[in-house]
Amino acid sequence: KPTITMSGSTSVAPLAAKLARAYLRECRGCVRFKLLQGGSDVGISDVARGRVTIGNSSRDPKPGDPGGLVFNKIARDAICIITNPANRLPNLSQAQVQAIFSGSVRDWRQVPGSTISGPIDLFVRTPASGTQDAFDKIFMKPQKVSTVASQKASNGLIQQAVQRDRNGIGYVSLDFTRGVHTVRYKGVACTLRNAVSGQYEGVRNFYMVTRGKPTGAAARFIRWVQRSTTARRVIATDWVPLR
Amino acid sequence: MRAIDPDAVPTVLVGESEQRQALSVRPTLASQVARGEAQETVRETVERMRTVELTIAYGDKVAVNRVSLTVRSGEVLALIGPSGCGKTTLLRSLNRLVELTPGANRWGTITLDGADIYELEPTELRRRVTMVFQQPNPFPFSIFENVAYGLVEGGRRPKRGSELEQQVVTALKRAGLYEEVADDLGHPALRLSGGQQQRLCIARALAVEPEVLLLDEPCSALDPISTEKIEQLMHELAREIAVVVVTHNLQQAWRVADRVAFMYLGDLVECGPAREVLENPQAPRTRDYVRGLFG
Amino acid sequence: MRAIDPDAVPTVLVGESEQRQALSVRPTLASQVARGEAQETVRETVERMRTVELTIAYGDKVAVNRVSLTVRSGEVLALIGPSGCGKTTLLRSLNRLVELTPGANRWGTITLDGADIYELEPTELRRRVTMVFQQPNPFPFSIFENVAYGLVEGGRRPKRGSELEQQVVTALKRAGLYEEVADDLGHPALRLSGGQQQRLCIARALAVEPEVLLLDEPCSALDPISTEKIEQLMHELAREIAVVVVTHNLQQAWRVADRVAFMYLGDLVECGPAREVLENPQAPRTRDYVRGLFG
Amino acid sequence: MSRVAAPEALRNRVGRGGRLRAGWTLGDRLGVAGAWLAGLALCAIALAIVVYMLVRGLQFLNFDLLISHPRAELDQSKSGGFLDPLLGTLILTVLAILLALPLGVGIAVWLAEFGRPAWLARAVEAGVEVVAGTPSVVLAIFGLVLFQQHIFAFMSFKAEGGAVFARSFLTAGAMMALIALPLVVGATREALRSIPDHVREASYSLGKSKAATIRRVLLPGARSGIATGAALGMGRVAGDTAIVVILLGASLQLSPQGDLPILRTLRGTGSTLTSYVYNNSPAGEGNAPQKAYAAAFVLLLIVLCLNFAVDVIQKKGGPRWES
Amino acid sequence: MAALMARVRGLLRTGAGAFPPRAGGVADAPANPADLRAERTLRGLAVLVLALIAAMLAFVFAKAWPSFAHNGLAWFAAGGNVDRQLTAIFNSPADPDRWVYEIRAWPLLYATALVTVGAVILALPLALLAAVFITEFAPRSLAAVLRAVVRLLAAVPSVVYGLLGILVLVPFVDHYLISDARKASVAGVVQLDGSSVLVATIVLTVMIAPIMIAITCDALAAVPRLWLEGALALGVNRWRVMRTVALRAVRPAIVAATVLAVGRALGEAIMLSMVSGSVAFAPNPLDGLTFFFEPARPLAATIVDNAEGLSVKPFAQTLYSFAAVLLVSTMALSFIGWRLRRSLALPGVGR
Ligand SMILES: Nc1ncnc2c1ncn2[C@@H]1O[C@H](COP(=O)(O)OP(=O)(O)OP(=O)(O)O)[C@@H](O)[C@H]1O
Ligand SMILES: Nc1ncnc2c1ncn2[C@@H]1O[C@H](COP(=O)(O)OP(=O)(O)OP(=O)(O)O)[C@@H](O)[C@H]1O
Ligand SMILES: [Mg+2]
Ligand SMILES: [Mg+2]
Ligand SMILES: O=P([O-])([O-])[O-]
Repeated sequence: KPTITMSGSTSVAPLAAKLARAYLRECRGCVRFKLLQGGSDVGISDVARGRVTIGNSSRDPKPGDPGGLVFNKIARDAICIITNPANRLPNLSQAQVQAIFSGSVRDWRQVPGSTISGPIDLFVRTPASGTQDAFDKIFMKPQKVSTVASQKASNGLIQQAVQRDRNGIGYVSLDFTRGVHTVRYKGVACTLRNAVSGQYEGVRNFYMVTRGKPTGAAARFIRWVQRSTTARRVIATDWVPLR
Repeated sequence: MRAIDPDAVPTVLVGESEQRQALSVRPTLASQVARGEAQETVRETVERMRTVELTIAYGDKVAVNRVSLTVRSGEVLALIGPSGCGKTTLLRSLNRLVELTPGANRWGTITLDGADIYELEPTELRRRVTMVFQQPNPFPFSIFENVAYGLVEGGRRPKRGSELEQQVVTALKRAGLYEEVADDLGHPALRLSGGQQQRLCIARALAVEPEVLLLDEPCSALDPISTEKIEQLMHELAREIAVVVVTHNLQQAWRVADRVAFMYLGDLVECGPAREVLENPQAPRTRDYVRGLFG
Repeated sequence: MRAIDPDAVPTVLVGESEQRQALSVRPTLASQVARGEAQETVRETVERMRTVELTIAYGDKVAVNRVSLTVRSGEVLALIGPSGCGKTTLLRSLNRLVELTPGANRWGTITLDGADIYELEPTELRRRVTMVFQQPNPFPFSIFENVAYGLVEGGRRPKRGSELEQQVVTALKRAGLYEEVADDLGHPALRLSGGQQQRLCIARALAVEPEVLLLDEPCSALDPISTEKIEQLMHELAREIAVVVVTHNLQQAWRVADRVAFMYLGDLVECGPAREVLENPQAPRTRDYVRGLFG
Repeated sequence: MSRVAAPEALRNRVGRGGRLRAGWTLGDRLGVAGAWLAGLALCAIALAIVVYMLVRGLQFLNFDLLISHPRAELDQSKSGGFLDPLLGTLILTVLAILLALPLGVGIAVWLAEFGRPAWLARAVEAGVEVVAGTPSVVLAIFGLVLFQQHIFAFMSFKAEGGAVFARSFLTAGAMMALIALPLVVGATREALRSIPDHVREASYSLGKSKAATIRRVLLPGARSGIATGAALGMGRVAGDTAIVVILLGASLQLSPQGDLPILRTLRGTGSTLTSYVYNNSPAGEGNAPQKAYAAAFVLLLIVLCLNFAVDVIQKKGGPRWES
Repeated sequence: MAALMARVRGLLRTGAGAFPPRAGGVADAPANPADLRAERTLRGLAVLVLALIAAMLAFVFAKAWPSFAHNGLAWFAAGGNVDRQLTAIFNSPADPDRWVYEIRAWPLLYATALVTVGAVILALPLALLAAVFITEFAPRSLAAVLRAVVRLLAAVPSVVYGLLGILVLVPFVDHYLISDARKASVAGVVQLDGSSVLVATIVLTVMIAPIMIAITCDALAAVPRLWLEGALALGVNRWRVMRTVALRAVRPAIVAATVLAVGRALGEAIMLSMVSGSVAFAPNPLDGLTFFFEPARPLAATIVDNAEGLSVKPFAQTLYSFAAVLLVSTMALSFIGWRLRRSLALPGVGR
């Protein structure tokens, strides 16, 4: 029985696990799965060296990545901008996001719609994270995130920090929005439905990365993930299926 | 147990010095001569400590059983008896060191100059009633620091400078060690020989000017020459202060003691002038023990 | 009771064996009688070990200086001398324990039955020349296991059988300990009293049937009664094997030794029959030392 | 008998200073007060931690968590328990100590009993100290590269791509053994040193070789020290996170590798309670503090058990020996 | 005698003579074969471990070299923003010739030193007092409890401390100790959100103090009772005896404990990454009280936070340079500790 090993992004891991379970049910245990985590870059380097069959990545390919990799897009994920529940900020435009996160706007009083005043506390992710990469690309380009911002190593830490800090603002994967206020981006609420319908723009890609074109069991699995309706249904529970 | 009336012990020893002399193993030594004189003159002894019906038990085990005894300045009291009979325990109870042993309990009273020692601050008591142990136990400091230790750390106002130095030298001289170490008081004490270490420990104890000096088998780890020096020292000290010495060497008891107390399994079997107890013991148990070596 | 007058001894010496008898502190004991007989008959002694110009130095410090000595079976050889004179060092060189001390160097030869001991395998040598130490040091096992230790080879489980048990019992009996511990050989050895522990250590050494038994101040940590038992034991052992004992107790040397070697600052000053060395020493240094206690 | 008056010379020295205050300066008193304070503060801290963890642990822990497998799921608070991390902790701890014990005891014995040549002994001592001081995160990243070498393929596995995976219980256990090693070496060496020389010499004097003495007297005599070192080492291993996160593959479930019964688990990947706590704390992606608390509580219990084991070992302590 | 001494000395110097001096008593007779075997095996084990350690050092330094080589001494200096620099390194282009290495690691070094020294300064007196309390002043039942407590605290995994820190202490500090005014006073420079030097130092103190207490306690218990009783018998009170005899005798152990604790503090990654604030900021003592609430991220925490990026070569090399600095510091530390221990050791006291 062939074994498919996956490692990589912690954001992709839950989805990959669900997909694997569904796949096994459908093909009646035709393969064995082994799922490891570690982060997008771990997945990419593992697969590049041939240590795993599939590397999961929550970020797009970047120039520094090893050559010969194929990024197979499998799903998409919304990134939400969140504030403390005390600050029921209705909406942010891209310019506003950039002004806030680059540090040119430093007080909530300068942000229209803010229900509080005081200095703005920024919470962002560490450079190696896929979420940070996506945020930089989708929301910030060409600006840079302020150096003042606190770098957190995980979605959870940002969620917790914003939940605690009245003046905080940060961004997380859609699933980490419990207990915080989600801000509309360009007038669109950050919800699964809006993301699926394509109205919400702040979405990034999830990939299953292979070395060269996928072959054998891995190829069958990835094709199933990308094509089958079962996979679509699984993805649609919490993520944004590909069109 | 035979009741012993501690008061019945004669305070003054007169006469029979010749016989004593003959028994002594070192009759020609200067100290011996000095001592002979001291014995011929009426030596004044003063009661300093007294235990009344003292019982010490470790948990269930009674180590000292209803012992009543007096300790007098001006004389050497030797505690003898077979191993484990409670000599050390009795000695350690006199300056309340025994209470440091977990599980040790006490009944009966101990007084120092009429005052119950349990009403005194232990620190104060131990400064007046100091002890020298079987194993030489100098601190891992220099010779000077060892002797100065009790002076520097004991008092409210630590002594300093030349006064301290003076006292250290005096104590070393009294312990008969000064000559040997005068050159290098900064020498680590633990590098001294066993006999020197033991005399250092005595010097350390003398430096705080105790009123009662307790010695627990001070010579058992030493060679004869060191032993002799220490025995000599005891004689001299006994002129001023009360000296209690534990020994299981009967010859030593002979040589140094004015009074001897024989203990057996925690009981004080017999206590009296050295000559009487060692030569002519009343109690059968004493006789057996003394004969074991003597007869 | 006979008044003991050790001082008088050297001067009143006339008859030999009576004299010895009189000096002995335990003249009425059975062993003493046995010994008296042994001495009156010519006891056959056989040379077992010999040191020739043996020098041992710790780094720069010479501890044993050109010592030539013989060790004979059938007699007890006592090494005496003031503290630090090299007694222990000499003893430890006889079974090559001294080479375990870092920095110890040796010149000269030591032979066992004519063969250089440095040509022997150390374990083999030490099995034939065993040693008992000043501090009783039983292993933290049961009594049985302690004695059996030297008998049981390697890691193999011994046959719990009769042979081993027999040997253990014999060793314990020879050491005079069997009566006291027969009931419970599984008892932890460390719970025995000091004297019993020391006899256990001797039993342990005897179990391997050594040809030479070295004892380094075996009684210095013991009470008189235990001491007596061990002294008695030495007599008995000396009939069969060579016994070398270090002591700084001259009385003990008197009581147990057939031959006495006096050391001083590493030199072997005098060596001869016990009586001669102790009573009538030739060398001035010996005289001073012995007189220190005797005259 | 009435009290005899002390001679004048003695009288002068009697009873100087007040009674109860004698010999205690203000500084001394403050020192003692400070010591009490420190002791009580320690109690308070420990009590706070233990009670808080107990409350939280009991609040969130249920039996199901202990016996159900964890699943990679977005909302960890709803999915699965931590059976696998629990097993992972046990496996890793035992494995690490099985590697560290012979190595550590061997080194300690060599250092304490042979130690020749001296320069090598000093180097080894220094080396052990270096290991003791090396942060586990450094060991982890070192191990990752070390075990990627082809000769170590047996410890994890070789993927289809030809590269050695390097992450498995065996590789993590090997690095964890390095964490435990200094503790085992230290405790064993102390225990050996505390055995007086004359005990060794007594054994040599009975004609025993050094090897026999070590095996039959010294090691049994040092047994409680060795056990203490082992238990301490296991505590450190059970509590380490960095190596697990980097070297154990961080697969939530045990995922065995190959077919050989026990080896397949050891060559496979998994997780431990520490990495589980980390992942479910806000710092990890799970972010389910309830589970983090529950798992941390179980982890604490394990550590407590190891502590208790140390106690028992040391109390029974008296080295016994079966011949 | 004197002649012989001279001869001995001469022999020692030249190494000649009938029986050349031997160190440690290597017999000139056949040694026991079992012993030789045992010695060889055990020495093999020791050498194996030594080789492993050497490999580790060589490997880490080789990996770290490019980062040091590209930056020179400026590596240790301040300049620019470390997080920006790390991001730039992480996003290096694929071409090795254009890899970015620039880093000015001062804020990380400073944070490491700050948190470590702070924790040791808090923990040392606490540990000494507590150890004295346990060995001398505590009632016996309490002492037994305390010993257990200390060992428990020493064994609590750092991730549990981290968990408590991040879920309990950080929110507490954020809510109750940092006022909005204080936050506003540093707005635009740094954010105060509870994860701070203060929390990191306190949790670290609680983490390392038990280690120090345990070692000091053990050492105190090993001080010969004879010394203590000897001092007590001179009429010196118990506090003084502890201070002047016991603590003095165990100074080498205290140094050892401190070295061990500092080592743990330097290398602590997980806990610090959870509570220390995760900003490469250099807290400024001139800020007064605010200083304590400012975030700081030590080296080890930086490695863990960014471990994911190990697969990017220049980034990994930078992380290894952090590891190398940690290794050098812990090695220097144990060397200093060793020297100190040797100079403090009193004759006759173990170790
Ligand atoms: N710490 C202790 N705990 C329990 N029992 C003890 C303790 N110390 C002494 N004992 C017991 O108390 C009794 C008296 O002991 P002590 O040390 O006073 O005897 P000793 O006469 O000094 O003996 P030795 O001549 O051997 O020194 C002995 O039976 C001993 O076993
Ligand atoms: N390990 C050692 N290193 C250096 N010098 C030593 C060592 N052991 C003993 N010595 C020195 O060698 C000399 C002889 O010591 P040894 O122990 O043989 O004397 P001893 O006659 O047994 O004394 P004691 O009666 O005190 O036991 C002494 O001066 C001692 O200081
Ligand atoms: Mg005693
Ligand atoms: Mg000796
Ligand atoms: O965990 P990430 O998806 O942010 O890399």
